[in-house]
Amino acid sequence: MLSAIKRWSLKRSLWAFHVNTGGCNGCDIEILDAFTPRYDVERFGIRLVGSPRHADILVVTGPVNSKNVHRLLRIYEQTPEPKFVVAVGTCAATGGIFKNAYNIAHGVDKAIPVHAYVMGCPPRPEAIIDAIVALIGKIERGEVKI
Amino acid sequence: MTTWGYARREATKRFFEKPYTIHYPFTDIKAFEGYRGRILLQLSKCVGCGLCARVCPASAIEMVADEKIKPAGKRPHFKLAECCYCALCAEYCPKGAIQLTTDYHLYGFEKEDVVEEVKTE
Amino acid sequence: MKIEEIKEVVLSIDSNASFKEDKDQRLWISVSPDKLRDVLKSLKDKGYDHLSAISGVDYPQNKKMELLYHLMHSSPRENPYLTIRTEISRDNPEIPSIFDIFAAALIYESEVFDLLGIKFVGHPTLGRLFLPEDTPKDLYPLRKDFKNNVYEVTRK
Amino acid sequence: MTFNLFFGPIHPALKEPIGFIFEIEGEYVVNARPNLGFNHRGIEKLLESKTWLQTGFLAEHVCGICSGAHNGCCYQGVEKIFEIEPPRRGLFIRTLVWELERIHSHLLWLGVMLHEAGFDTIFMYTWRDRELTMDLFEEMSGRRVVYSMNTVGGVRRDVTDAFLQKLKKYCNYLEERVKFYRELVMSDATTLARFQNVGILTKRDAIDLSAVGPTTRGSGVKKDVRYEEPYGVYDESPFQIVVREEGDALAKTIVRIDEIQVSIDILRWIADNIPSGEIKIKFSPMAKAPENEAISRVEAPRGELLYYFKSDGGITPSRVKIRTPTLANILPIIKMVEGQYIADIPVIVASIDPCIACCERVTMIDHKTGESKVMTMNDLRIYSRKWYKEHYKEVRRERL
Repeated sequence: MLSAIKRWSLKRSLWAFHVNTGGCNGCDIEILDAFTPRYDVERFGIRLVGSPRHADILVVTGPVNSKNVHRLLRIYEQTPEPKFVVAVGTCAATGGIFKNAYNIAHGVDKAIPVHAYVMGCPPRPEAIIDAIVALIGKIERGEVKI
Repeated sequence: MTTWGYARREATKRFFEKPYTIHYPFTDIKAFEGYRGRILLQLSKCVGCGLCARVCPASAIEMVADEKIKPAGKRPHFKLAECCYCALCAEYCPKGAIQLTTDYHLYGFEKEDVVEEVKTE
Repeated sequence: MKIEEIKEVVLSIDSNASFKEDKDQRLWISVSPDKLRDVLKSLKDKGYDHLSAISGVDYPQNKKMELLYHLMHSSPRENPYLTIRTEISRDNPEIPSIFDIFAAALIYESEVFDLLGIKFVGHPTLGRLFLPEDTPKDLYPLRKDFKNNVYEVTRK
Repeated sequence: MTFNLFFGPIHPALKEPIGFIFEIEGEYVVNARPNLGFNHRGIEKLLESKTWLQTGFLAEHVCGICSGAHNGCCYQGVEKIFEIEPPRRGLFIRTLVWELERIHSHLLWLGVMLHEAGFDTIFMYTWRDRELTMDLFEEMSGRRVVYSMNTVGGVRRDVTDAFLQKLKKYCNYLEERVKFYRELVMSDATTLARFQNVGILTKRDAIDLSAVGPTTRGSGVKKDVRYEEPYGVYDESPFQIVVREEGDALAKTIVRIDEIQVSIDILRWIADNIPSGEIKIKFSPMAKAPENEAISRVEAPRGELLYYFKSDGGITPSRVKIRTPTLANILPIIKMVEGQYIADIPVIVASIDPCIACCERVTMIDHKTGESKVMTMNDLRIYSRKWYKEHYKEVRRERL
């Protein structure tokens, strides 16, 4: 019963919080593009919030570098319980072009569990919108353990 | 002109224009024809020389055994989760077997969901 | 200030300085480490007041490390772009800091120390700039003998 | 009695994480200590294992916004090592990429800078105009942000005439928009109150700290790589250096807006007399370089970008040194923040157009009681806007 209420509450507007773990900020400005007039993700109620405490989705970019790991874990713990992680860009998935650098930890899923990946270096804003909308669909269908 | 003047001018000008937002998932957006998206490999042209694997800056191409390729017996497997989409492989492929299509919907729930297209005709 | 003038200024301080000219108006001056500060001070008086960068290069095979100071004149069109290079031994690389001549050296020198391990004597805040504080003391990634251990993470 | 203000590294709107520790006395900042390294990926070590052709593709991932500058600067250095000259049409297209990227980078920054001061509509306007630049980039190079247009010895894709007409049409549209932004910034009362005489970098400090780019040109120092050492085709292009004397955040904003205008003139000049001919010379991907070293300098949107290449005759460089413009502007931030209000910190840090930006979480530690109040970036913006509402009259009198 409780998960049905949780699933209903997540149907409408999911608030996103953007974490940059040391990437080249190509993906970050593509995420910001999704919030500007041309794509305007706020039609789905998705809003960029200033603190992880009010966020439902963590949009993470960048190959997690050694100084950011402990901050990423702390931010993941601060987000309230029904939380989802979208890894944007190949760097967030597997470390991408910085794969064999000495200072990175090969992608976000080495530190926190990830629910959706968007490939592309950087991906287009439409692909990021696709991923979030698909994630919302998956939550509604109940395939994600909340 | 005070800021109210700018606000009025800008508002009236924008009032008669159609809205700038493209309602994305409902109206599809086509990428420009030169866009570098999902990689397409034509098996008929590929000879398995492995030049693309050596040239790739992100070393995201590994040669996978495949008996259909006659002389070399192996073909490139593009790990799209590590690729940086720079199209250097397409540029230096001697047989022109690699193409980057304009398909940018590269999202998935697992890393392995995003795979390259292989045309075998 | 033509190239000959610069050569005189540098030679007056360090007699065995050697020069190399580049085709697009660049001059590479190699100076001995102890004369470095005087050369930089006199060049700054001549108008070379912009320190672009400090590059550190590691030569393990002949046991030395090289430091390059890239300088630019305040009116750069008439004067060549300078690079002052010095060589220091590799086992305990030390060189006097120049942060009081060029204030920008504060960050560039701590970067070179952080990644190459060259100690700058007299630098006020010499410490890890880019790498996390808990990296082991003798781990300098840009040295050629640095084995590329990828950073491991304990999954939550 | 001073206490520490920890600016945490993750930033909701801006890009790479950086941290600052400010020492505060009452409302004034006394000192600042940078806390870098949240964005260090070890690129210089990685470059030593890439072949000469692959270095540019890694170099352009140093910074996503000025990726064209890094790509062009890296290949310009590699061409100096191999002593090869790209054909003229290739140089024209490379300069076109540099200038178009400066426009998109300055528009992006203008939106973010005024967003920091609370002017969100301009953030939406400038980023909407920037979308047209992204379309031009996508049509020309195949991707919106990281274009990888250059290669050793020239450019990878040619530019069609239809594209050049579209470029000129876009330049006319943008010129009129830039005039509107310039008038707005110079006349809007709140922007003037937030930017004028805030974060002043005197000419003396700018020269002593070797600041680069619009940060130092806003303080009256004539420093621009396109002016000092014209590379590409800048020596024939109608380029004039833009310098202002005041040195405060407003001067830096106006320098960048005027630079967009200069870039538009250069783009029009390129669209008119770009020569025909091929765009790149033959270069084998596994070429061996002669034993050589080279410095390549380019004017990135944020300042002078320097690449130092050292090759010992192999197919990979033996040492690559990258000095990004923001690293040179870190010390000027510390000089500009001294003596300013806490409420001005976001504006001052954004005024150098940091490719690394900070302050997501601010923890105010009170030395006496030791309890700490956590403020996020939004709280800081609300705090600075609320603080300005109360002190608006007194600040205006003091500043204007």
